[in-house]
Amino acid sequence: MTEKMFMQALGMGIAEEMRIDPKVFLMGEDVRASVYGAASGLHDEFGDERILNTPLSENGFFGAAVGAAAVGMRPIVETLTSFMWVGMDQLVSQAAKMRYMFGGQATLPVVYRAVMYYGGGSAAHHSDRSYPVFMNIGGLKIVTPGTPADAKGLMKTAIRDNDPVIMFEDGTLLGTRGEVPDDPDFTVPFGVANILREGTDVTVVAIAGSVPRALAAAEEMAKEGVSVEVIDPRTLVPLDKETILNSVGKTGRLVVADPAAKVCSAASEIMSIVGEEAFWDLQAPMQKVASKQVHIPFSPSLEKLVYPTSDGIIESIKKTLG
Amino acid sequence: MTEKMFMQALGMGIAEEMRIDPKVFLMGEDVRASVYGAASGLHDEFGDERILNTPLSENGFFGAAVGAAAVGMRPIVETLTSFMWVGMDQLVSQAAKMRYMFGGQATLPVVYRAVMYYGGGSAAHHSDRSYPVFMNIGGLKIVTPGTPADAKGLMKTAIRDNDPVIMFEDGTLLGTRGEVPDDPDFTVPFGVANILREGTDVTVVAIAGSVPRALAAAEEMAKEGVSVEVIDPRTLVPLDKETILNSVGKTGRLVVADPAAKVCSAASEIMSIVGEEAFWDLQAPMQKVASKQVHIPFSPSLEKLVYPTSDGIIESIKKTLG
Amino acid sequence: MTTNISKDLLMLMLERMWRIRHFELKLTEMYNAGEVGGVHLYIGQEAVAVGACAALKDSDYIAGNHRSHGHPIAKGANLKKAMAEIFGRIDGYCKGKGGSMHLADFSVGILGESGIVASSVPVATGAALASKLEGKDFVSAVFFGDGASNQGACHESMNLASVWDLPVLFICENNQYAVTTSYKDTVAVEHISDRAQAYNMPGILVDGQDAIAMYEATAQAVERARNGEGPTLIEALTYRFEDHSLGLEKIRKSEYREESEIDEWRLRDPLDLLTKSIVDSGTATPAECDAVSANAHAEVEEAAEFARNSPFPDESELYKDMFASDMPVV
Amino acid sequence: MTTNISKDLLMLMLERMWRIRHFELKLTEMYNAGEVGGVHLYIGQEAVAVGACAALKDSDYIAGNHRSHGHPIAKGANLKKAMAEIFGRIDGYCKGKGGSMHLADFSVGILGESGIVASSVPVATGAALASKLEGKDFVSAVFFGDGASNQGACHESMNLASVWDLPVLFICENNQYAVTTSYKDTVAVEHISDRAQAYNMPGILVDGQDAIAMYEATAQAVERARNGEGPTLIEALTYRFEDHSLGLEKIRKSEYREESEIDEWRLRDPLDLLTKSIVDSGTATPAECDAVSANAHAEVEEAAEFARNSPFPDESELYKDMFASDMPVV
Ligand SMILES: Cc1ncc(C[n+]2csc(CCOP(=O)(O)OP(=O)(O)O)c2C)c(N)n1
Ligand SMILES: Cc1ncc(C[n+]2csc(CCOP(=O)(O)OP(=O)(O)O)c2C)c(N)n1
Ligand SMILES: [Mg+2]
Ligand SMILES: [Mg+2]
Repeated sequence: MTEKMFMQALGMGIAEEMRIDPKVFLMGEDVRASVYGAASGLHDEFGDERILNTPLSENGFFGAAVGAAAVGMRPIVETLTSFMWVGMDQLVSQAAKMRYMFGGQATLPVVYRAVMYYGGGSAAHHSDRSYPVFMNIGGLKIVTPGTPADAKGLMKTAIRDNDPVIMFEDGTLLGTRGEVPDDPDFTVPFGVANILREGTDVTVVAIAGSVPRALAAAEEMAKEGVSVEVIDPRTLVPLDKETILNSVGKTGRLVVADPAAKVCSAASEIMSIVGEEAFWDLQAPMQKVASKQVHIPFSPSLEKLVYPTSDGIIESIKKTLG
Repeated sequence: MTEKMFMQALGMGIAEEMRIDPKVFLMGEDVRASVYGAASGLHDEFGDERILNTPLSENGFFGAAVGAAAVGMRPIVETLTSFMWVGMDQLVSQAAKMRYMFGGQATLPVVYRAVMYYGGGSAAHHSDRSYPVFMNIGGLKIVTPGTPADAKGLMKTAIRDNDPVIMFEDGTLLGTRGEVPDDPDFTVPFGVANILREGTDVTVVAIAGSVPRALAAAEEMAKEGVSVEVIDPRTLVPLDKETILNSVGKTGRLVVADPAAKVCSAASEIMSIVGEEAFWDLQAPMQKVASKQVHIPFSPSLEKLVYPTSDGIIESIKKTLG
Repeated sequence: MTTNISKDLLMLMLERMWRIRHFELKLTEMYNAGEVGGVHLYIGQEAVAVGACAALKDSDYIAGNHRSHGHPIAKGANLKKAMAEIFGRIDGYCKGKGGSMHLADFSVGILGESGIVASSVPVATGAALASKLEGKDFVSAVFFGDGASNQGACHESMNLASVWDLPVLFICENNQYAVTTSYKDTVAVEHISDRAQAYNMPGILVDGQDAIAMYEATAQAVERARNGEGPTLIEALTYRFEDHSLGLEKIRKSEYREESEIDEWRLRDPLDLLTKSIVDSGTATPAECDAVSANAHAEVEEAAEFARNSPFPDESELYKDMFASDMPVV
Repeated sequence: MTTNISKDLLMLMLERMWRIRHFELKLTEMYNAGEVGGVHLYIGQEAVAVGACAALKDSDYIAGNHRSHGHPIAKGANLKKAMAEIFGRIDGYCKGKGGSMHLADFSVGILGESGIVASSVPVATGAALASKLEGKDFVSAVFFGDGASNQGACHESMNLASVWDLPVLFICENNQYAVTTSYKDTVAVEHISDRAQAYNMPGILVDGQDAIAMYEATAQAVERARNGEGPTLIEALTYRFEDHSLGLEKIRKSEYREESEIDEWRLRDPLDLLTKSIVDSGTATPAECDAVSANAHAEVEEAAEFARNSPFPDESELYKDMFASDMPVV
């Protein structure tokens, strides 16, 4: 265990897997210089052959990654969430659908690293948090690490996984610190939620950047004698429904904190599941704490109103307590 | 009032508006020949100048429509839902975001007609039902007509509206028939749900192609003495929450029938709203009747398992009745 | 055209072209009988795929588009599995999940047909990238239409392939129309192959009705690719003899092309041309050539019978193949 | 370069170039003082936007990209509103909702800058389409980088504009790099302007440091466009003197370009070149030119003061402008 930044943990995960498996390579815009940070040092270690600077052609190189994966390589593609719209067709029509429509002939071990910058004045064109879109589309595994250890462990699992994966790397977490196992055998499985804090009164499901905010809210509520269980699903596809339903079975109350825009969000989905499958356990209205349904405004005075905050989560917890 | 097919009603709506407003024009692939049907006769009436065959360049011409709208034209763009992935960046980064990020300077009266073929063996690349994706993105009005009259009335409203609109034209409805007002002043407002059938025991919210299925289910249930209220939201953005919440206030039971893939669907969203805002009215678990979370298989033996059916709706209604 | 192609290869080309032709004719018959749904026929374009694939090995890859039976058959697909797939049956290439537009056989390098126009162009480029990264000697080839050439995916892939010297062949089948729209109304240059200049790669204009010419142009491009000299754009001038698709008959009525134009192109039927070459050069007798056709016809009949008798996939197949791992999808 | 451009126009160009330069220098100062966030500076490229916009009328449209202050100022944007926008204030062009990368002023034909690379290329093409459909005589011009030229959006737009003869100017600012990546590693041809051949439109290579050359090339293209002769691709060879953006200083350390290269380009500072032309031709005195700079500097200082004093948008603004109609968003 060493204390590491979330961003470093991502890089460690990539480097370890690249050392083990020569089929893994990284491609993206300016990845050699690691403009986005998490690829730092990789070019020095792995050289031009395995760290590829691409032209500004997202649809082209997203699709090239699919093709390379289809014939046996294990590409990692770096991009920002907001640039995925440009390469959307290859993500949906090829990466997501190819295996199914070819009856299982295609195995596509490709990881798309989608950095989500938001909260720092990046404005509408650079602040997307689009995992709910890909949840609806299907066929892609959707990973949203909430801690540095998970950043590393889920990255390693993503690279070893034989399906296309999108790693949504939350920009508000990149600088967070935490203990990260050094063991190169350490991985975090997909589909197993992380109960970050046990509690008995209210269940808070927190996604990506909401994780530290939910933990802070829980801490705060503890002072008032309210016991909050905080669950990070870690992967949204596959989703560990079980853990969430069990928790609601225990607490009877659900708050979902999700930095995505609220309409058709991951929060919506989780609430729809609980409202159908754990309805009789619920003792109070479920609460959605998601981003306001607006494009991201540049001005800090407006932007700060958009995302879920600890205060917002606290308010919602209190609402569920009536 | 005349009996018309849904597809004809769409075309009537377009033609009437083109007659009124010379700024309206239609562009898309092979629209002059009206390959998809609803543009039939328009080329004869309006000629090359107003009916434009485009190259196969969705990103290019989706964006060109934005630019033309930004300087005062009122383009209608015809495409299939499944081809929108190719032009996704222009839909999201420009059509959806431009007005907000420019502080209201851009007015974009553009209508994207997204035909949703599904259910007839079109397979994974031609069967998308992606309105939940655009609901999450925001900034676009989302219209899902469920009857021929609405097809005409909503199309006319869409063309007159000053915001970018996506008309999702359900392929399973294109051949349905119904009374359609001939009055060129007839329009159907956005954001006002259609209570297609009043009832007191269960609320069924039915979207697009689910509308006739929900009505059939209601008819069937009536025979068993169950009174089902069927609501077609008509537009998903804006969504008429009020009507849905009021109905659940009356019935205490909710079933949502949605041909979209179930995860992060419109059904998920509606259930999340009801589970938060009308929780105390609910007397039973909410039921989602949406498409299975798979890409659309070609084989009829598999495809028929995917979508919501009357039987599926009936089953869910029964579940809510305990 | 005189040629020094071996008899075996010529006869193989003839065989595959007849397989395609009979396959498509059989589908037409079965479509009219209500046995299968709408498909995009390759009739008239057989020389393109067959000539090109004759220059490829099994270990090379191809990817295709919505006009989707010619490419896989040209690359050696099994007719039974192809037909069963079009019938939506469990013994089809994709267990019935793909259908006509998504035939694929990874075991002989068929990376799959694709319904979204131009969407397999980046994929084929990626297969070539793998070849280069691993120092393998396989190449990949992608077939796309004149209409498809206007997609951004083509620009991005051709540029990428050129700057990275990838062993990929971009084979544009210019059959003159995208549904009802002439390429003259949508392509700004005279020849699509002229666009190769914009990517600093050779652009070759080939008579797409002539299988031997296609073979030779492709063989040249393959050689360049295997030598690490990068991609080539080949434009094959060809024509679809039938409607855009079975199922879009009404479009014929829009008269986007003259009967006389169709008739003229039919005079250059690729099967006639290849047969004539073979016979004129003394490579084989007319009787031998007829036997090839008859044999292909029999294979197609067998394939249809096989497809008819194959069961539909059952419910247990629905969620399978969404993911490689067995995980609950929802 | 000798020229017969009027003194007024030359002085206007000098003024706008100085406005941009001082604007960017001021931002650098304020960024270092922590007053504003990261932005992409246009320093070194001023002649491109200013030379081009000098050939346009107010009724013509432009669209731009992430390197986003030069284009609007060149087209006549109000410095106060621009600066206030970068400060995120209510008096900014977009009420603070857009920020540095989304300056726009529809009233003088600035259709907006764009953070998604190449995404305003189709939009500008659409404005030109409107001009043609309505028989108007306005043209549109879009600025994009060497990196952007590799996007499919460029291919699709240029092809569309050419087949429809749209009055649009594609102005590629080749400043040699996309962030850290040389265009030589991502563009397959020698000159991006060579790609014009693939769209059957003129491709013009211009010295982007020379405002007069830019003006003249653009004026020619505008004339063609207004005459219904269609689009032009102009490649302006230029250089960004500073880092990719304020805020990405660490990237400088990656040494993707040699100090000597930067120094060499700095010798061809577009402001020096234009000033020299003006003075050498006797159009104005050095003192007059200095006054233009001083005046621009004062305007920029005023703009900064204005921006600082403008309030932040308040909560009531959050949902406004999502839609033209006043409807509840959720
Ligand atoms: C992205 C996309 N846009 C539109 C379509 C609908 N479509 C299917 S085939 C076709 C024409 C394709 O023309 P071309 O590429 O020349 O191929 P051809 O049919 O002539 O073989 C069109 C428009 C599609 N499948 N995908
Ligand atoms: C679609 C997209 N991909 C990537 C980026 C990130 N990005 C911003 S600017 C830039 C480089 C652009 O290079 P160029 O077009 O040459 O413009 P320049 O910065 O040199 O002015 C990149 C990669 C982006 N904004 N949009
Ligand atoms: Mg064609
Ligand atoms: Mg550049």
